[in-house]
Amino acid sequence: MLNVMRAVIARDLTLAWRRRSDVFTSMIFFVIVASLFPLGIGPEPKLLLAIGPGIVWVAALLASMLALSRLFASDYADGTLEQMLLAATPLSVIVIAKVIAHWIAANLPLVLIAPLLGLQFGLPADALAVLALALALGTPSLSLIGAIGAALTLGLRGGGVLLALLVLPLYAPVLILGSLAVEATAAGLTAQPYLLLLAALSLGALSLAPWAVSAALRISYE
Amino acid sequence: MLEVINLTSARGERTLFRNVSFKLDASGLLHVAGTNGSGKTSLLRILCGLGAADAGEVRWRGEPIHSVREAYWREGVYLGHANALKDDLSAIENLLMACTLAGRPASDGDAREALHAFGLAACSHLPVRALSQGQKRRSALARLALSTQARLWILDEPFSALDVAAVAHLEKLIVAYLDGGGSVIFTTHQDAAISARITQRIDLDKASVAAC
Amino acid sequence: MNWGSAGEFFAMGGKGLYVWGSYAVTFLCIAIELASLNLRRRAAGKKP
Amino acid sequence: MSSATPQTASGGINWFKYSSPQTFFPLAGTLAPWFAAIAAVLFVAGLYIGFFVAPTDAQQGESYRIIFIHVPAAWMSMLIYLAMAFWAGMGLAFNTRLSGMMATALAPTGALFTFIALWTGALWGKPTWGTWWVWDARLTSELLLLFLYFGFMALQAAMDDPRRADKAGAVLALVGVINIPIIYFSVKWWNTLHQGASVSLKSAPTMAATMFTGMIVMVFACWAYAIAAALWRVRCIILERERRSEWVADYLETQK
Repeated sequence: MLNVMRAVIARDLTLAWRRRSDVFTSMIFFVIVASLFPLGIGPEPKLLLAIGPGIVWVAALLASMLALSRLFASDYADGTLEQMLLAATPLSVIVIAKVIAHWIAANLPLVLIAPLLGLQFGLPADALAVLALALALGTPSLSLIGAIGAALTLGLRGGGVLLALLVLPLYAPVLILGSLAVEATAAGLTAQPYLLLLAALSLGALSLAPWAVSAALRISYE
Repeated sequence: MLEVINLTSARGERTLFRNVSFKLDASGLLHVAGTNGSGKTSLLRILCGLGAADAGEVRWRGEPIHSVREAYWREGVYLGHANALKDDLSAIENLLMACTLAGRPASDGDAREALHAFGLAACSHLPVRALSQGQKRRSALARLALSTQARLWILDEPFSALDVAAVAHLEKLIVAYLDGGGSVIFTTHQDAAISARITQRIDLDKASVAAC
Repeated sequence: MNWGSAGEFFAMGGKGLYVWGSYAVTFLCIAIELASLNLRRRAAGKKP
Repeated sequence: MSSATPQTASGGINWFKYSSPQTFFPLAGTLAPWFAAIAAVLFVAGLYIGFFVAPTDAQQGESYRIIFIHVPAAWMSMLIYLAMAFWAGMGLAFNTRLSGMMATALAPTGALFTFIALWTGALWGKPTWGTWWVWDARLTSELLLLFLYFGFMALQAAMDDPRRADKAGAVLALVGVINIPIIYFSVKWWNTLHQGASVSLKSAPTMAATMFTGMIVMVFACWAYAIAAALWRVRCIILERERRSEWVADYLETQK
């Protein structure tokens, strides 16, 4: 069981490495979206500081969602996903492995670059640290819930927009808690409760999402 | 081994086939015949547990396949029209991955040997997108050389896009596998030499099951 | 009986716009849904 | 299809008999008008109580009367989503086609009630707080619920094969129903922590007895209406999906 997970993670990471440009494009998208807001709102530092956490989180959410199409789409197109459905190990295990690999390839870069963006909004150092930590705790549930949406919309026309419509309402709690965590730190309060809740959401998603993703994948192939 | 009872499948308004029943035991070679669109691929997908039938049941060792799932898939190999190869991975990487997924991890040496047998020794390290259609099909089929412990092969048009040497090698593989007690279900439009070994034939156009 | 006259009833204590706006849209939505159901039922019945 | 009602060993009606679309179709046909009639009567009664019996509210004057449609609609939007998830779960578990059809039939009515709840909430907010849209915890989660409904309907509309649409919708509805409490509480924290709850729809004004009965009557009216609408729509879905079978052709003949 574990060597299959290791093999799937290694495979997906090699694929992501050989398509490095995809990883950079979603990172650059994240930076661009986050940088657009000040152009629309104005450079006034106090205002930017107030809305900074929310904007970085919304941008991270959108970048993470755009990367979801890379999760199953190419495997669906070339038939490898079919072989995963017919594998000797349970599909949920393979799904967890794929989501871990997807998280490393797509969301980890966002977590690493987010503090840099936080500087644009004048966030203090401790808020930047909490921003990275909150993103690290929150993005796993984004990937897991997003994987459900990606599996459900497999092979459908208009998949991208439909995926956003399915998944964004479910992202609301993570967005709220993540922004609250950073705002609390920026205001000098403790962010611990929000970080704990983010971790709880991710663990909850880790326990439920694989079942839903496997069911959705099997449905897409029936 | 594999038992199919009154399998019926419809595509939207049209019924593809109705009440298909047969039993396939060790060393059985079943040929599924029928014109294009007669539901051959749908039947194979239902047999391997990917598709769902409107009615009827597929049993493996007496148990319905949706209740034995992973155990059935460990003992089965399905090769569809798609080659199931990642373009960015090399032929050998794809082959090793396929074997790991099937629950029978292969060593580098065995994989290279399987590819060599299919005449792919030279290009086994190239990314698959650099290969021709025939070479891709052969690297997909190379997996069969490493799946001899499996009890059931389900092959959809295995002989398509293959040159004479590859067809001969594939037939040799199938014959050896049948002699080893494995059972095979396949579809083809070419009249391959393997047809001498066919034990059963299903013609989906006439939905008749005939022992040969 | 809360209302002296019909006029008072429709004025709704100066808040008529909001109260009648809400109820009007509610019954409009219900009417639209029933109409669409009727159309769909007729369409479902017509095709051979 | 056996015409006699199959009696189970315990003598009760075999409810699985009604799980096939063909036997459920006439049943829905007879029940729907009754529920519609009940809904109409209750609507009239509820509105009468709401406007002619319930007194004027001390603080809000007359605008509080919007509550007689806002609260029932909000409750119904939640209840229908739960019912949808229930039927979806049944469809996945027992692989019965009718359950999937029922879930699909409920979705538009649920979305309708959510929209009504949002619209009436906005119109209630304007005279009370001077703004059309109030970022109140309940209204915001109602808005997210509306997106969940649209997601469900859009997913099902994007699929040609009805069987796949039912099952995919079922997975989405079940995932959604698990997320509703999470969304509600996180929005509640978000609301209280940001503005310190300065702006939120206080629970209904101190409820005089007649106000409460008026609202409850309206809740049952909406409930009966939702059932009638769902039953009518499920009949349409059955006709559309069972086009191939001969019992539909026979039925349509009798309708000419």
